[in-house]
Amino acid sequence: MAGNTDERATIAHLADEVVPALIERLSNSELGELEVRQDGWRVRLRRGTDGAIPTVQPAQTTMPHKPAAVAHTADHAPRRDQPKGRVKSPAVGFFTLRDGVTVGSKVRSGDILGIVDVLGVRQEVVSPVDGVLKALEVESGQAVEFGQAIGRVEASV
Amino acid sequence: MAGNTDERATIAHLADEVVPALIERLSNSELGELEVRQDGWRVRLRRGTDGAIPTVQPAQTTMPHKPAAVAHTADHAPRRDQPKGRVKSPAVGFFTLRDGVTVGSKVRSGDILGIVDVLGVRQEVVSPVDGVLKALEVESGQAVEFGQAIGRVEASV
Amino acid sequence: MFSRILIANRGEIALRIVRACRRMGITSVVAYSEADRDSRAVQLADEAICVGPAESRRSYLSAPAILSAAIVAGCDAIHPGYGFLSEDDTFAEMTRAHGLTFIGPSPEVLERFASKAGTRTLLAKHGLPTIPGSGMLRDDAHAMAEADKIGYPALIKPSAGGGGKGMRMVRSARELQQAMTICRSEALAAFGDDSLYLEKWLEDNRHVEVQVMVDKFGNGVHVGERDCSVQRRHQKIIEEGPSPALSPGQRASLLDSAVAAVVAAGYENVGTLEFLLDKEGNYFFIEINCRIQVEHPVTEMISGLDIVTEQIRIAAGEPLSVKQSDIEIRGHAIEFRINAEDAENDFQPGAGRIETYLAPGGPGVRVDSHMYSGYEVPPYYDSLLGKLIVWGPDRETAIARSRAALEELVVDGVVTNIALHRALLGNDVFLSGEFTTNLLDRVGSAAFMATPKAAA
Amino acid sequence: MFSRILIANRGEIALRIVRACRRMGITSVVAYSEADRDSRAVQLADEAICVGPAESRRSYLSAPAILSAAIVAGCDAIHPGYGFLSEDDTFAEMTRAHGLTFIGPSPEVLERFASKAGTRTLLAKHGLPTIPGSGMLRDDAHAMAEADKIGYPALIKPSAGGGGKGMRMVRSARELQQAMTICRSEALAAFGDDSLYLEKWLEDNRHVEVQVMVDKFGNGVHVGERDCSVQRRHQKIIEEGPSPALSPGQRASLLDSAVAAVVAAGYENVGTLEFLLDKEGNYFFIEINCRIQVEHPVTEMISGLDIVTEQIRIAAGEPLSVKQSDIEIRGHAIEFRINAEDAENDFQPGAGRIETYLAPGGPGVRVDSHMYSGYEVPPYYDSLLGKLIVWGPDRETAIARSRAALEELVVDGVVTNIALHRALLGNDVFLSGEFTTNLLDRVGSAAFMATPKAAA
Repeated sequence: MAGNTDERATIAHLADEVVPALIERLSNSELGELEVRQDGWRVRLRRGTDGAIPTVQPAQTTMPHKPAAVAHTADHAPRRDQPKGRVKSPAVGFFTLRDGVTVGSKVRSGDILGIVDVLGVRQEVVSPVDGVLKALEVESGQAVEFGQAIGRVEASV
Repeated sequence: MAGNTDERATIAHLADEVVPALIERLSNSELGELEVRQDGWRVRLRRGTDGAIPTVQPAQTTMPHKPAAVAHTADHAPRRDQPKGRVKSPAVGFFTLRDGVTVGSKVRSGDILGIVDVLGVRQEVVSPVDGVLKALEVESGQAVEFGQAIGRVEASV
Repeated sequence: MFSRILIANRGEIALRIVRACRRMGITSVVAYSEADRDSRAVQLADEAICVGPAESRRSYLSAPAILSAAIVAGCDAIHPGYGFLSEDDTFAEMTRAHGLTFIGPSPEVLERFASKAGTRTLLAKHGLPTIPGSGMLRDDAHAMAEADKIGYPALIKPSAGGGGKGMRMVRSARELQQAMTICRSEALAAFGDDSLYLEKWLEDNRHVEVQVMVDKFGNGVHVGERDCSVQRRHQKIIEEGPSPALSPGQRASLLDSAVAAVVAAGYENVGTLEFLLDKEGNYFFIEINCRIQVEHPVTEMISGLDIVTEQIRIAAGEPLSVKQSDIEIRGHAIEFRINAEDAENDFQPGAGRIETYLAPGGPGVRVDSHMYSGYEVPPYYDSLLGKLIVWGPDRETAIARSRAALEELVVDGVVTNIALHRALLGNDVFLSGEFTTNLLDRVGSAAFMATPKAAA
Repeated sequence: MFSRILIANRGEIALRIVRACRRMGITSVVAYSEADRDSRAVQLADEAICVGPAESRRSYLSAPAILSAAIVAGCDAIHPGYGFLSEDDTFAEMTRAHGLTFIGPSPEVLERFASKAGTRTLLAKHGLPTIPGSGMLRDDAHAMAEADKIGYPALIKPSAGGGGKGMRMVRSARELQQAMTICRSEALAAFGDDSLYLEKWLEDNRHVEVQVMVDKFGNGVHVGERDCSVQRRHQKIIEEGPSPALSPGQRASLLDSAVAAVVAAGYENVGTLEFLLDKEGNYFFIEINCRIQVEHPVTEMISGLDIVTEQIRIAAGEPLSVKQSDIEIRGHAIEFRINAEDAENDFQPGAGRIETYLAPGGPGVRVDSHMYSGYEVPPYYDSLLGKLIVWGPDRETAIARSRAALEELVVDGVVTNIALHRALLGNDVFLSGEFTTNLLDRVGSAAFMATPKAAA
């Protein structure tokens, strides 16, 4: 059949393009548990929990955002790119950076880097690891949503 | 992350299950030409023609059939299983086997094996290759649809 | 009119409200939990804002998170949908205190209608026959005493919320005592409130409810009734309108007295008055739902009105767009709740990936659903996947169309109750229009599913 | 009533007829070409039978193949849909000769209405004002002579089929001569028949058509009119009903005279009488379509009737299910034809795989489409992917809902004309209800697409 080499090209394309897209879709889910069923088979992914609070994956969305109507997940960066040192917003509200904290500050795990004001109630933004604050993605006074990336701490080795 | 080995298992499943299913879907199409687009890439399959008449792939459907409501293509066997020697119905109508033709008959390419009666007009069912009639899937008097498999000729070497 | 509405809900109702906003030219902002990031409402909304983790208590049920999101997103109103914070007068009060509009009754109205016993007394005063019932039950002894006054059988009901959770019918003091504990814990888990009360239970009753709309100027209309007698453990499965159980005279009396009573009692917003109907066609008011309801599309299909846009208009202080004389009920509509639950396995809820979703169509068919092929149904919330609503010029045609639509509907990848609906459409009691609320539980869903499919 | 209907068509109309069969309890058998094996109609039908290769001439247009399939599958009737064999009196005659029922007019009626010139004369005799036109044109000289009689501008039209193919408006003898050759070859390619005729062309006309239903007992009703003035090269793009161009008096006159004339002329089946409307509101009959039409859902949405089931009933010899006094037109409906064509590239048709299809929803929204995510649009047939039909209590609401629905509609993987529809909904002339059939061609689709989106 004349189509055989074309079909092989298709197979290669599928392996290179389709499968990674599917895997990305799986790893992008922020669910603690993810079950995929197709015809007769079933795959279950379960995330580990590192303590009392489940490790919910942080949101990447700038907020408020306009989700792309057609690309269901395209507007969310893959979760696996998120390092352990990501500083996340604990709530939806207005962010204030703590006095004295700047890019370059040495911080310890649990240090308060700022607060999110939720109707007058202050929710603490804490460093997830010991290290150096390498980036701040939000300024004081800016609105943040739950799970939004506020900054990044590079863990000290 | 605790999920890593689970994720590898998923990848394996995807490679083993999803990709073949997609390929089957492609090779199952009876179109002369098939174009698949995904995001930025595009694959075009074009079938070769072995003469003046395009080689349309024969239908596998028994007729009339009840298609499965959920499995779009599951009720059609993969086309690649169909050997060159498949004898196909040229039309929708009632089939009559030619006198003297039986399983085991030696036939030549173009030999008339039977006819399909379409409102009184006889359409010839011909052998696609030289060889031996190995199987008959339809009996005289039975209704056939266009492209339906009527029998199989094993090509002589 | 509002310029930006925060939608504090999820699933099909969030999508429904996004659609209403679009039609009205209002910017929609969907407040979502982390588990709903890939939901259709989030995709379709003009904007979306993550308010918390999957757990409802920290997202959809968190008044501070929702309100903070509304402020942060610059919204001027909040639509609470149904369930969650939709009938929470404290939340409505907080919303107003922050200068935003709660799309629902005012806090005062919500408070006035918050107590079910109080509402019964109030509406009885305004002419509605009501079901005998108790006030809030202090303890088991109080429950016993009240039950003795009302008489058995009686129904234990949670003060907060609906949907059958924390509800039990009891036939004796012994059953009452046993059920109280279960109901308290179910109610606490479902609504964060274990207050219970009692209601007289009518044997073989039907559940009929009246849709009303009342604006801030005291203009009130009814938009016909819905019959929700097909229930499983007090959860509605199929709703239809008009009710096959009412004569024209009974219907007119029910509808007129319902709207007259709520207007007189100072209600405001869209709302639903629920009634029990006995075998003789007598009706008894049981409770009012001060919010949009799951089954509102039944009314939309037979009236041609858009109840959600009317609700938004009312909240914005506009007068109703219609007078009673403008409203004409035409034909018959039936709604089927499509749930991710295993009817063959005690209705265990399911979750997972919807591999294939193919909606039915054609004249008179509407589907309100947030499903799409590839959607992950999160395991954290209720099991409602969507609603199939079918209209016909008469009940018989609506049923024939429903049968065709249910055959056509494909939801692949998660378990659903579609087979139960198909079975119900082959059931003679349903077809005759004589279903009572206890029938499905008495006969058992399994028996319905085993019924050979009725000839089409 | 029939027990098994062979559906001799494809795409959305095959699906529509499958749905009608299901609702009526009739077994549906879809006749399909090899290119349509994975189509939604084939999947949903009770049975399906392959009648030939992709090429229409050997499948959907092959009378022997279709009829043989009907016989082989044990059907007692054939529904031809629209296009293909739907108005072929020879096929209808063959169908009857084999003891089957053609779901459409009888061969005699089809023959009586086959000649467009003859039909104009016939219906003029029964009181309809008609557009001046010619009989079949023998040759160019004959065309010139007829055009001189009628006067320029004139419209060249193919005798067989519709949809804008083989149609040209000419303003002079010179233009006529040039266009005749093109029209003949287009008509031959599209319909296998190069017969042409001429019609007087009205400047700035509107296209308004009347839906009628006439049973075998001579009972005839109209079901209101549709306005199909939004056209591109004589192809309808948007249809709506009622027409914004008619006063109540004009409407009543048009509808009453249309149904009176066809009944008097002995028509039978559902059918559509097409009229041109001039600036003063005068109407002129141009032709009759003796079949179900693409835009029939507009009428279904405003009347609550199911035109396809009525058509099947009429063919089965049953009387109409409604009298004229039962039919009430309610609200306004607009249909958008969703085509796989590139509006930015001279409307080149597209084909390929639909990667994602997400249908809009909510009150008043209906989608008739054979699309699904993963569907391969074959390149062999017309470009219609489906129809979005939106109802509202008035035109303004229908437009607001349409805008929301078109924003929500996702068709990914093939090029579509959705952007053109969105642009048209932002166009002042469309919004004012004053569109004429030549406007889109005069202004150019590109100009419409460039229009900034109207504020929602």
